[in-house]
Amino acid sequence: MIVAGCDVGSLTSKAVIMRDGRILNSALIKSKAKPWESADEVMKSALEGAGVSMKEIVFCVGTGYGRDKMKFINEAVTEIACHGKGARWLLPTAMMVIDIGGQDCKAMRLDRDGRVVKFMTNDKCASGTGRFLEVMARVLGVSLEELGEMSARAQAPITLASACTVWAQADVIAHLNNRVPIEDIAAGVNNAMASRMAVLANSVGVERDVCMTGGVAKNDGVVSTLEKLLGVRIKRIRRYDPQMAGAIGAALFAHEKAGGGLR
Amino acid sequence: MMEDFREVARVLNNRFVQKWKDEGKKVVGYTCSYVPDEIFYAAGILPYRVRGFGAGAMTIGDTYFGPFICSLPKCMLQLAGQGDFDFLDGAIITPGCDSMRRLDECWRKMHDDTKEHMPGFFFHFGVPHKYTEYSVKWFVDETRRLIRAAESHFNVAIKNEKLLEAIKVHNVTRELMNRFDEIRTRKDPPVAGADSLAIVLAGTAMPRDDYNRLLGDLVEEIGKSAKKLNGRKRLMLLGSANDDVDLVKIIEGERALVVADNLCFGSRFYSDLVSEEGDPVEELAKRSLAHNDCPRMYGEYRERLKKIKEKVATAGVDGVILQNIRFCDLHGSENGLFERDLEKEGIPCMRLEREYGPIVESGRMRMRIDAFLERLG
Amino acid sequence: MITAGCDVGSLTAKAVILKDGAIVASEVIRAKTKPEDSAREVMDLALKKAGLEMGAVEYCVGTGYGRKHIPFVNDVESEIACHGRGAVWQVPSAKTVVDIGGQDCKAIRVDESGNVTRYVYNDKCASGTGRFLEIIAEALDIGLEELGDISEHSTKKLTLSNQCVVFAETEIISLVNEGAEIPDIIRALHNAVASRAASLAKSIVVESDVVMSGGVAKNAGMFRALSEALGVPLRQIGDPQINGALGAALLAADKLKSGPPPPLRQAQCNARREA
Amino acid sequence: MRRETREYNFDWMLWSAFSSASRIKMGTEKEYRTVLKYIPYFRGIAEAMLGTGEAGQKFIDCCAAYLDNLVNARERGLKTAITTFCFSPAIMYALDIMPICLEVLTVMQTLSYKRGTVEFLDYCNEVGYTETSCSAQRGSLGAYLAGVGAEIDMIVTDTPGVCDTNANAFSFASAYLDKPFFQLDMPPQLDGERSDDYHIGDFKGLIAFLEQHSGRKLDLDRLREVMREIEKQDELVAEIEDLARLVPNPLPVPFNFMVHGSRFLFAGMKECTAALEAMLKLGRENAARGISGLTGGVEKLRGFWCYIDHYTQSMRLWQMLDRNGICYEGNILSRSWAMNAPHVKEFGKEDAAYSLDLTDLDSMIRSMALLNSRMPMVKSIRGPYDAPNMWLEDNLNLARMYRADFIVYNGTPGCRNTWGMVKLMARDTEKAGIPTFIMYADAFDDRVESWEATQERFEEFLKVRGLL
Ligand SMILES: Nc1ncnc2c1ncn2[C@@H]1O[C@H](COP(=O)(O)OP(=O)(O)O)[C@@H](O)[C@H]1O
Ligand SMILES: Nc1ncnc2c1ncn2[C@@H]1O[C@H](COP(=O)(O)OP(=O)(O)O)[C@@H](O)[C@H]1O
Ligand code: SF4
Ligand code: SF4
Ligand code: SF4
Repeated sequence: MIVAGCDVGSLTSKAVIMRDGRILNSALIKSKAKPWESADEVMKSALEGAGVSMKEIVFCVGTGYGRDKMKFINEAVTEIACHGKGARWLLPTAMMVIDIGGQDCKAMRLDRDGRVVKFMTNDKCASGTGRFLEVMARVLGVSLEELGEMSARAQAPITLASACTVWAQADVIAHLNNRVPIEDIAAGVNNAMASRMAVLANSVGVERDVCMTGGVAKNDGVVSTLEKLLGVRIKRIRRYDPQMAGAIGAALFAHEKAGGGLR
Repeated sequence: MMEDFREVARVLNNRFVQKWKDEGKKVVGYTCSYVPDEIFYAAGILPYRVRGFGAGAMTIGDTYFGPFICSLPKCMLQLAGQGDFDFLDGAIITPGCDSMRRLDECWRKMHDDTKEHMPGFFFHFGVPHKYTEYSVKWFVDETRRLIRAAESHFNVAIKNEKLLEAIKVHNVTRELMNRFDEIRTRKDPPVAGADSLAIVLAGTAMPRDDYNRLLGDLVEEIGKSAKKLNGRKRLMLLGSANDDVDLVKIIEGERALVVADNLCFGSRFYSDLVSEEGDPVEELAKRSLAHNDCPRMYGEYRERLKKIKEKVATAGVDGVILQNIRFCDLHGSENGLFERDLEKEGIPCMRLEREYGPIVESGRMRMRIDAFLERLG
Repeated sequence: MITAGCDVGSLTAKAVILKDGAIVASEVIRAKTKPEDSAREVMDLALKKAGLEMGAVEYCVGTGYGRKHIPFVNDVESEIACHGRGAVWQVPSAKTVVDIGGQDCKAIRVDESGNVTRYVYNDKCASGTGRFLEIIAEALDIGLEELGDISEHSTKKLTLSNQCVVFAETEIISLVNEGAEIPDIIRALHNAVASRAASLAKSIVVESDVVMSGGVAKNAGMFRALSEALGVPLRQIGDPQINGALGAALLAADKLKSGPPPPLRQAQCNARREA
Repeated sequence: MRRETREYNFDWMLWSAFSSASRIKMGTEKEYRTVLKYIPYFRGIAEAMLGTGEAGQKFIDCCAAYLDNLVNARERGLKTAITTFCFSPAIMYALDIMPICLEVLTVMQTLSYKRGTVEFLDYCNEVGYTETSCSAQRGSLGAYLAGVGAEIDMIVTDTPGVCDTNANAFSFASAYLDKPFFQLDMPPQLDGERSDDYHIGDFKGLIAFLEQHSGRKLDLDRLREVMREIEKQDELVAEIEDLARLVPNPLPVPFNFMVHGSRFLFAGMKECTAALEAMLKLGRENAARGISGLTGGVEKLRGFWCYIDHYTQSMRLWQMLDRNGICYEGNILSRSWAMNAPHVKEFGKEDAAYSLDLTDLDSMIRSMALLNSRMPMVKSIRGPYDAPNMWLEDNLNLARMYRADFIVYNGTPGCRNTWGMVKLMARDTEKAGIPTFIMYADAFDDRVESWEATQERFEEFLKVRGLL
C-alpha cells in the first residue's frame, strides 16, 4: 500500500512517499507564494523519484501552513500532530519534540502512543524562528550549515539584543563593524535562539528522550546550546532527515487512515 | 431578536443608541465591569460599555500610549479620536488594570491637542483591589462622589428608590442570563458561543428595558428550540477581554463550541446579584468588590480556580482555552496558573496569546486550535 | 569653499559635495557589507562627477549608521542633526521632518536655523521602516520603485493586522492567496508604515511645514499615505534620499566657518567591546 | 535553567559575594586582588562602591549583614516575607521577619553576576508567568519559584493600585508557592482624610496578617526602637539630598543607589545608619572643598532620572555618566517624602509628606502607614500623572530644584504604568524647557536592547540636543 504525506511550510515544502510504512522517497523544495503550487511541485518531485504515479497513492495527508489549500489530499492534520508522529518514528524513545521551523517553534510532549498531550508554540514575533537564523546567516555571509558549526569555535560569544529579528540584524552588523570575530557572533546568534527555545521547552516540561525536528535540528550550534540549557542530551537523528519529520508524520497518518497497521 | 443582538454587537453607534439620543436622552460610556450600570439607569441615562472593536489604523492610539501597552485601550482611544464615540455625553475611566487606567490621561491629552472628541463629563473612578470593611467604605464614598458628579453635570437626581428599582431591573437581566447559561450548556445546545457573546455585547450597548424584553423572548424561544449543535468539542474560554464575535467564530470553527467562559464581556457581565435590600449604594459597592472574577482582585486566585472548576464540571467542558492580549499581565500570568492547576486535574488547556484588533490572518490561530482539538480526540 | 557630506546608511550610502552653498554633485549607491568600502566608493563617484579630488574637500562630515567607520571625515554628526539641517536648507519654512530610512524612522522638530529642538525614533520594532517595504516588495517580486505607482491603482481598502515585519510577509502572502488585488495590498502596506510613522511624529507634536526625507520619500504612495495619516500636506524636496548627506555637507560648511578643520578622524576599527 | 544554577542557593551566592567584598578593607592591593579572585564578576560593583571609600565599605557591610540574616533566617528563628520596593520594611524588622525585597535583590544579582538574572527571568516564564511582565521582580522571583532561595513564609505587596504589573507578580507567587498573601492597596489620591483612613486601615490589616503568620505580637518597644532609627536615617537622607543641590554636586554617582537601597531594604537597621553617616561625611568633605563627587572632579552637566535608573550589569550606565562628567542628580525613586526632606520644604508639600510620631502605638501605626503610603513610587504614580502630587509635578519640581539640565526616563518594557503615560510626561517636561530622553532599554535585561545601542542613543541625545 502506497501513501503520501505532504508538508507545506512557510519556508520549505516537503513530501514523503511511503510503501507499507517504509519511505520510498522524499523531496524538499523552497515554498512558493501559493501553497497549492508548492504542494503540487514537491509531490511531483517526490513521486518521480519514487517511480510512483499519483494514482497509486491510496491515501494522502496534508499538513503545514498550507494544508487546507492542497488539492490532492484526502485529509488535513495539523503539523503539531504530524511532527509528534514523525518524531516518534525518527526516534522511537522520544517523549518530547522540539520543532523549529521557518516561522515558528514548537515544543510538545508525547504520551506513550506518540500522541501530543501538551504543546506550546511561539509565533508572536519572528525572533526565535528559523527565519531569524537565516537573516543572521545572510548578514554574516555564511551558509546555514556553517552558522551551526562555527559557534563551537567561539571564544567570547556576544549577547544579542534579541527582541526583534530586524534589530538583531542591526546589532550583528554593528558587531561585525567592530571586528568582533564572526564565530563569537554566530555563537551569540545560536545562543539567543536556543534560549528562546529553552523557555518554551521548559514550560511544557522537558521529558526524555528529546527529539529535535524541523530544519533547525540540523544546526548543531543551536542543538548543543539547547542541551546545555535544558540539561538533557538531545539524540542526534540518523534515521532520516529531521526536517522531513512533519511530512513523515503525515505519511504515517495516511498509512493508518488507509487501514495500514502500526509498524 | 438574535439578529438585533448580532447587529448591536457589530455596530458601535447602533440603532438603539441612535433612537435614545434622538429622544434627547444622554449616554455615558464606561470601560470596565466594575462600574455599576444601575446608577445611570436610575438617572435616565444610558450606560454604554466602551469598546475597541473595529479600530483599523493605530495612528492616534500609538501617539499617546507607549509601545508596551495592551492594544485594547489603544483601540478605544483610536476610535474616540476618530469621533466614533462622539455620541457619548460622558465617560468613566477606571483603574481596572494599568493599561486601561491610562486611557484617562491619553484621552484628555488627545483632547488638548484636537479640542474634539471628549465628552463633557469625564470621571476617573477609583476601584479598590480588595474586599474589606474599609475598602467597601471607601468605594461607597467613591460611588457617591460619582453620583454627585453625575447629578450636577446632567442636572438629575439619583434617588435611592430609583436606584433600588434599577437594581431590580438589572437583577432581572442577571437571572435571565443565568437561564440562558443553562440552555447554552445543555448537552447539544441550540446556540453557539459566538451568539452568546453577541447577546452579552448587546446588553452593554442598549437600553436595559429593551434588552430585558428581547432577552426574555430569546430565552423563551431558544429554550424550546429543537436546533441541536451536536458532535462538537465543548470549550471554555478564559482570559482577557474580547468583544469580537469573529474571534469566537474562529475558535469554534466547525468542530467546537464555546459553552462557558469567565470573561469580561461574558459571565462577568451578569454573575452575582445585587441585594435588593438595604442601602442601594452600599449594596452596589459590595457586589462590585466582592465580584472577584477578574485577576485585578489580587490574592483571590484560589476562589477563581474553584469557580472555574465548577463551571468545567457543570458545563461538561472538554478543554479550556486560556487566551490573553499581548501585554495583558493580569490574565497572561493567571492563565499560567490555571494551566498548571487545571491540567493537574486532567482538564486539557491551551494558552493563546494574541493581539487585540482586526483579525486578518487567522491561519496560525486556527492551526493551534486544530491541534488542540486533535488532542481532545 | 568646498565641503562634503557622506551618509552611510543601512541600505544605501550617499555623498554630497557642496561648493559655496550650492550642490555640485551627489551620489547614491547600495551599501556594501563594510561601511568603509561604501563610503569610499560613493565619495569617489561623487568627486568624479564634480571633477574634484579628495584633497580639494576642505571639510567632510560623516553621518548615518556607519559613520564611525568612514575613513576620511573630519567630524561625525548624528543623522538627526543632518536630516534637520538638510531639510531646513531645502525648505526654509520646515518645522518638522519625518525621515524614513531603511532601518529606522525618526521625527525631528527644528527651529529656523535647522537646529534640532526635539526628536524621536521608532519604538518597539522594525515595522514602520523602509525595511518593511523592502521585504514585502521582495516577497511580491516587485521593484521598490514601482510600489508607488502600483498603489495608485488601488480600489479597495484593506488593513494589515500584523505589526511584525516578518509576519506581515506571511499575512500578505495569505492575502494574495485569498485573491486580494496587489494594488490594494500595497496601499494597505503603505498605510500601515505611514500610520506608525505618523503616530511617532505626532507624539512630539507636528508643526507645519512638514518635510519628508529619506529613501522612502521617493515612493509617491508612501508620501501620500504619510500626508493622509498626519492630516497635513507634506512639502516635497529635491532628492529626499540625499538629505542626510546634504545636511552633513552643510554642517561641514558651518564648522569650517567657525574654525580650521581638525585632522581626519581615525575610523574606529578594532574597538572590541569592553569586557 | 542550567543545572549548575540550580545547584547553588541564590541568597547564599549573593551573601558570599557581598561578605567577601565586605572583607576587602582599604588594605593592600594584594589582599584586594586575592578576594576579587573569589568573586570575579563582582569587580564592577566592588570597585565602584569601594571607590567611594568608607561610605561604600559601610554600605557593603550593611548588605552583607542583611544577607547574613537572610541566609541564616531559619537558624535564627526569623520568618521571611517577599516584599515590594517602595515598601518600608521597618515593621517587619520589628516583628523578626526578614523582608526579601525582590527588586533590590534583582539589582544586586544583576550587578554582581555576569549572566545577571537571565536564567531566573526565563524561569518565571517557564512556569507560566507572563513574559511581558516587569523584569524587576522576575529577576529574583525566578529563584524563589524554583526553590533555590530562602524558604518563603509569606508574601506582602504594596503596589496594587499603583503598579498592577508588580502586584501581579506577588499574587502569582502566592498562588504558585501557595503562601499567605497580603496587599496594601493604594487609592488613586494620596492625601485627604479618605485616603489616610484607607492607608491606616490597610496598615492595621497588615500588622494583623504579619502577627498571624509570624506567631509574634507587635512589641511596642521594638517598634519604637526601629522607628527611632528611621528618624535618624531620614535626617541623614535629608542632609544628603540637600548636598545634592550644590553646584558642583559633591556626591559620587553611586550614592543615589545606596540611598534607595537603604530605604527599601535596610530601613531601621543600625548598619544602614552607619552607611548613611559615612556618605554624609564624604559629601560634606567634598562640599567643603568645593569639589564634585565625580571621579574626574569636574561637573559638566546634571541629569535627573524621572523613573528607575539603568542598573544592568557592571554599572555601565553610571560609569558612563561619571566618565562624561555628568552629575547624576538621582531619580524619583530615591527621594524621601519625610517632612524634613528639602523638596518638601521648598515646595510646601507638607500635606504629601509624613512625620513620625512615637507617642503611643496608635500614633506609631498611623505614622508608619503614612510613611509607607509616601514611599516614592507608591506616592507619585498612583493617580493620573498630571494630578497634584503625582509624577509630572514631582518630576518637574525635583528636576528644577536640583537644576537638572535634562531628564531621562528608563524603565522596563514590563512597566505598563509608566509606559502608558511617558510620552505625555515627556511632552510636558519638554514644554517646560527640560530636554527629556526616553530610553528603550530594560533596566534588568540586556537582551531587550544592547548596552552598545543604549549608550549610542544616549550620547546622541546629549549631542543633538546641544547638551554636551
Ligand atoms: N542544513 C541546515 N543547517 C542548519 N539549519 C538549517 C539547514 N537547513 C534548514 N535549516 C533551518 O531550517 C529552517 C527551515 O525549517 P523548516 O522546518 O523547513 O521550516 P518550515 O517547515 O516552517 O517551512 C530554516 O529557516 C533554517 O534556519
Ligand atoms: N527608488 C525608490 N523608490 C521607492 N522607495 C525607495 C527607493 N529607493 C529606496 N527606497 C526606500 O528607501 C529605503 C532606504 O532608505 P535610505 O534613506 O536610503 O535608508 P538608509 O539611510 O537607512 O540606508 C528602502 O528601504 C526603500 O523602502
Ligand atoms: S485585556 Fe488585560 S491589559 Fe488589556 S485592558 Fe484588559 S485587563 Fe487590561
Ligand atoms: S520585534 Fe521585530 S521580529 Fe518581533 S514582531 Fe517586531 S518586527 Fe517582528
Ligand atoms: S517598573 Fe513598572 S511594572 Fe515594574 S515595578 Fe515599577 S511600575 Fe511596576
